[in-house]
Amino acid sequence: MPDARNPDTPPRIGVYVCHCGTNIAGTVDVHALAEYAAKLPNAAVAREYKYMCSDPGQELIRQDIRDLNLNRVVVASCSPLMHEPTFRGALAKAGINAFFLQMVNIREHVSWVHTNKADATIKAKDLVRAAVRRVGLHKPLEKRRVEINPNVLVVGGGIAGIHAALTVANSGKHVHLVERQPTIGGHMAYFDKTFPTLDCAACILTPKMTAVGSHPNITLWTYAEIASVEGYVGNYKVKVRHKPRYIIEDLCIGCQECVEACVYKDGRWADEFNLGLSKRKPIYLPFPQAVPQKVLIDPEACIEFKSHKCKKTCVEACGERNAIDFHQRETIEEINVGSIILATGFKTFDAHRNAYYGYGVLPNVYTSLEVERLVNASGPTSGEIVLRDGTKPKMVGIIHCVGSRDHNTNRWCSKVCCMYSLKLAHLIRERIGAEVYNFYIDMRTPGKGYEEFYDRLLDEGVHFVRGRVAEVTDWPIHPSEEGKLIIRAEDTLAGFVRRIPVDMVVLSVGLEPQSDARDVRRMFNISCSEEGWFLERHPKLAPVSTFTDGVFIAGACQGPKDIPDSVAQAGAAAAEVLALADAKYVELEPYTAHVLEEACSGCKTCLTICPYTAISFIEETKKARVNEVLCKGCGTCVATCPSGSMEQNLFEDQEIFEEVEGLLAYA
Amino acid sequence: MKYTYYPGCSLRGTGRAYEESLLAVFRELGVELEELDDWNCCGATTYMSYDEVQSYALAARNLALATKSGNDLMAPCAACYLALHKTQHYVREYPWIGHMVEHALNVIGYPTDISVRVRHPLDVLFNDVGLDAIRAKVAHPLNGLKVAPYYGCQIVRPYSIFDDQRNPTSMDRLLEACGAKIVQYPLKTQCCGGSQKGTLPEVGLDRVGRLLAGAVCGGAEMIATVCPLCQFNLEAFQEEASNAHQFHIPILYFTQLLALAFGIPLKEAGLQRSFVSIKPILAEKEIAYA
Amino acid sequence: MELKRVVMFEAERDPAFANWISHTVGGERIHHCLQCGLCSGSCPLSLWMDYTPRRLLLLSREGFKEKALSSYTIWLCTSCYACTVECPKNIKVTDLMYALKARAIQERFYPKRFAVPELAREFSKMIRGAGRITESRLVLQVFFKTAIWRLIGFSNLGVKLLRTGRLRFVREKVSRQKEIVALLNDVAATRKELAR
Amino acid sequence: MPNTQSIPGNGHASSEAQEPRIVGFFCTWCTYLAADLAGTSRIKYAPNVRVVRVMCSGRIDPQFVLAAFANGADGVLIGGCHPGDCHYQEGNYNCLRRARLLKRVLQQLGIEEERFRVEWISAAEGDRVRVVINDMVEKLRALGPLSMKKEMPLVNIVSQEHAQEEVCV
Repeated sequence: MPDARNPDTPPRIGVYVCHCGTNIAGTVDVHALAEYAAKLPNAAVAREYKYMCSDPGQELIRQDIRDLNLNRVVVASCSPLMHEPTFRGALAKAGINAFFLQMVNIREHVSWVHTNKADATIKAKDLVRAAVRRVGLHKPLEKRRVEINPNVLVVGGGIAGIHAALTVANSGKHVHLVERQPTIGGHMAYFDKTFPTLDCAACILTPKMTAVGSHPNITLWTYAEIASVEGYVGNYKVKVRHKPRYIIEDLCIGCQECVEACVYKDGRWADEFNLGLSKRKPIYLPFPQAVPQKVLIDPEACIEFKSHKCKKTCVEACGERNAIDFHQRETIEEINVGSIILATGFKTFDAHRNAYYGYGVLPNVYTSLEVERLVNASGPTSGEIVLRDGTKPKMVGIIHCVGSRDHNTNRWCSKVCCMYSLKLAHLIRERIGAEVYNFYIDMRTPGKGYEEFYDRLLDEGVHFVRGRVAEVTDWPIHPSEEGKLIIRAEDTLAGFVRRIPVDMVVLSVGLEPQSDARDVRRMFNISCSEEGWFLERHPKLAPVSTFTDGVFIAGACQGPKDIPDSVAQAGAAAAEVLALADAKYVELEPYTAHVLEEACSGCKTCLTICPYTAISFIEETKKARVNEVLCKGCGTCVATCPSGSMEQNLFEDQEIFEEVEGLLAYA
Repeated sequence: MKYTYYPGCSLRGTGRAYEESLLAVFRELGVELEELDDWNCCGATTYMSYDEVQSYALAARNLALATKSGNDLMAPCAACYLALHKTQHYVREYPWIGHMVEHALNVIGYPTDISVRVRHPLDVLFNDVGLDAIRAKVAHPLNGLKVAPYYGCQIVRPYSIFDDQRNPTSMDRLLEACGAKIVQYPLKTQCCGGSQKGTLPEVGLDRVGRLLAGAVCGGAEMIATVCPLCQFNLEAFQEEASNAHQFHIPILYFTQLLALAFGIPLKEAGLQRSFVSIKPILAEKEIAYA
Repeated sequence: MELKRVVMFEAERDPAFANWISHTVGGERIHHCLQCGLCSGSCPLSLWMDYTPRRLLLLSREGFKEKALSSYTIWLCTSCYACTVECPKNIKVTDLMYALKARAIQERFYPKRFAVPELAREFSKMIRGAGRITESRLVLQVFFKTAIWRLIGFSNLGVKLLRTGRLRFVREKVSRQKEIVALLNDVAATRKELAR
Repeated sequence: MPNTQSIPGNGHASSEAQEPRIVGFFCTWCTYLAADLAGTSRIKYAPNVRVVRVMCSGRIDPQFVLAAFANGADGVLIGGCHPGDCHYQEGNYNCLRRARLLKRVLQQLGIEEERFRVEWISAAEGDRVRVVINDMVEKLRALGPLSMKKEMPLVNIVSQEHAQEEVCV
């Protein structure tokens, strides 16, 4: 096998089989596997060990490299995506090139997915044999170092994005915070109180929002979206699309005299921030504590945009400040950052999708988010809990798990609904003394002080009925039900069906991925779970990292989360970003392509294929050349090159051929 | 347009009027119906509780025959409609059922292809014929006759093939096209009690009572049905079910209402067969009829 | 009032029954049931039931055979499929009701002269014999088998039906009856094979 | 450079020799991850597939596939990211384009189309790995082992002419 292009010959290979406790040993005959490996050509030694990744395990390898002067190593254990770095480290420590390693995945791809020990062992043997043959061809490689741009992009101005931005900015790094809405604050800004401590959301959120607005190290882009992302870890080029507010942000001081002066004396258009429960004018400030304190104009509503015949009293009111600009256009600006934190959050379940709960048909059926506004002092009723007809409800039913734990809509538990339902139950009971019924499937209150809060609610005399509600109807079948909303559900603990008449129904809607989560995911080149939640690199050990270096996730975009968890993740993501930035440079995998100039025919096929324009054509030599910094190592050009004059490090044709033959070659 | 027609047992008994009106309406619309050759009982819901697979086999025989014919299969009876659909689903979903059914079909020398498209008259009239063609045929508009559209369970559940499962509207639209006024009827997809009236009378009666009350409170002057069993239950037990309200309301097949609007003579649409005479209300609403 | 022992001993469970229900059509997901009671809530007949559908599923899943099969619930199900459609865990509740009914009929778990199972039995006989159902005859059969007095209650209905020509005694029949019999026999036969 | 050294038997009994042998080429970012996910979720599937990891399905040279068949594989499964999801933007499209050409070549070589399969399986679709592999194994069982001589001189010529086509594409 010794290959002309392979400097050191012949290969002396050590094969190491990991038991991974019983994870592998339980299904694969590790002993037979090691014995088999020992007999393979070029195998100098083969050992099995309980945990290869442990220190003694690695020491075992290092020892052999020194004592038996091995020049190649095969480790048969878990997925290379798990421990390749670990074992490469071991090789390097022992003084041979880290890339003289080949890992064999006999856990995720063998022991965990097969049951028959004989079959599993055969498969493991084939894989090991292939690796042994392949590794002999491995060449010494060095990782590439690239500088890291210390600037950071944070996408999403909810509590997670805000916290991440502040943490990073406080360390002296510059942050670009991009928010789609005209103000930051996210969902938390809608809330009145937060569970379980009941401290006022505004009181704890507003200071952080203003801090962001005034921070010297933060460039705040509101009413803006990401248009495109290019580059790689340490060097991302990001285009930001800035939507027109029709207000020149630098000139507006948020005095709102224009809003006062608007020709419409009172609001006529659904106020987004109050979820349509109140009306706003064509020119408006999203809400009193909005950051930035800049108004905006809704071109759909403003007369000037429709007829150009408006008196423009707003312009008068603005006076020589001249902040209003009806001709403002969308702008696209480019920023350079080294790393990115995605904190794009969630959206709530659309209650219309559950037809039997009558949302949108029965006026007194509300979503929990609407009720958050109703109980909020700055809300449409300034905190008064009243129905659409202005009366106070005497009986209120809160329906849990709307759009959660349901194969017909969303299968997952939304994690926060139980707690916020309790919070709303408490607020309603406290403010108007109504009888409150909670309809739940399971009460889920894990978390510091959560169960205690549940206890408190029981003391307050809130009713709990264990059963998923089948229907909300205004169709009475008993005199006591006339003119009420009737909630029909089985009281599963009592064992019979109950009909409970109420005045107000609150649908505790679940959390869903943002509707454009998949587009965002593509733009930033990360993965999504089947449901659409952003996928973390490892559920336990890399919860805020993604499979794309330099891109991190925080908050509910990764999965349903309450405020404390979101903030914790934001902190974690900030720490990751800072660690990256302070490292000054990053090491890139050396899987890049290169041209074998003697063979290159200069046909330029590769130039058109490369998505990163990393390949250029050198006129004088009439040959292609790969810019290794731009090359991301997909290898497409290699497979495309008609003259076979392209190679990809660690994925050379010969190496793969050898692996394929190895897999299939048995006597 | 041509369809293979699968009447099912009820349309030859208590549901005669359904068949009569259905055939009349399709004749009027110039849609050809060819009765399925030597069809047998679909097994309905009753056989299910006796022997599931045998009932699939029964349905499969009809499906095999129909598939051979090449045209879509039209089944007016809700029970048949469901039984046929369910069979097609389950022979796919459960290979062992598929095996048993195929084997049985082989034994009687039938092809095992049962993939024919099963349709309900509502589906055909609404989607294939279309509202415009219906409107074009209306000779005696129903002058705002207040109708409660009652779909019952089995044409929308468990499979919602041609209409919304929770709030179907195809019949509403068809009858509106004939000049009827559709009243709010939240119970439109609730169960009529099936055969309970016969087997557990008090239960069946309770169902009938609720459904009638629902329609009457909604101001309905008539209830339109799509299923012989629903029609029978709602019509036959009105007196027994009368409690707070005295029920005396005509229960017609939706095809009978179409027939009326098309100006088809009452007798040809089996309208003389209903227990509650419709002539008074026709007179009141000044709806002409032959 | 009498005192009753309410404890259920593990020995009173019938694991074979539990196993059967989870392998019957529609039972494949019964272990996913989270006992939310949506089936009961959406059931138009649950108000008549001794055990709500939810409880019945639990009892069957746990193998409390007698309790499950002697429950009134299975006979009340009119298979309107509301539960099946609404179930948040996609459990085919209606099919389980069929399975329990069939089992109860096989093992005669129902009061004497009880109409529902008799209907099923007569229904099947008639199909075997004619391939189609002649409603009038079926109704009569069932009532003779169960409670004759019900006929009286129906008599004036009978008259109405006769007058309107909706009660027909002419026997509906398929022409190739042999096929039906062969069909049904073969299913029975294959089942025996599979059992073996 | 086919390996000439004799290799000890790996325990394949003659009976198992009948079992279809499939070589999988999975891209690191989607299908390989999906296979890992199947593992961590303990999803069980047929043990017939041996996976070769590449960074991107775009790296997969038709010669790899032909080599696999030449060396005794009964089937080849290529796994990449869903269209539009490629970690390298469009590698999977290139893969697909080549696969189409390759299918034609395989046809000429008399290799049934069921033996060569391209599947898009995202990192989240662990169960899809089970479905695809089990299905493929079933189909190949039905087909029986691939009857072809071990030597296949065509390989390089074929890939060359395909390459020409590629250029014209």
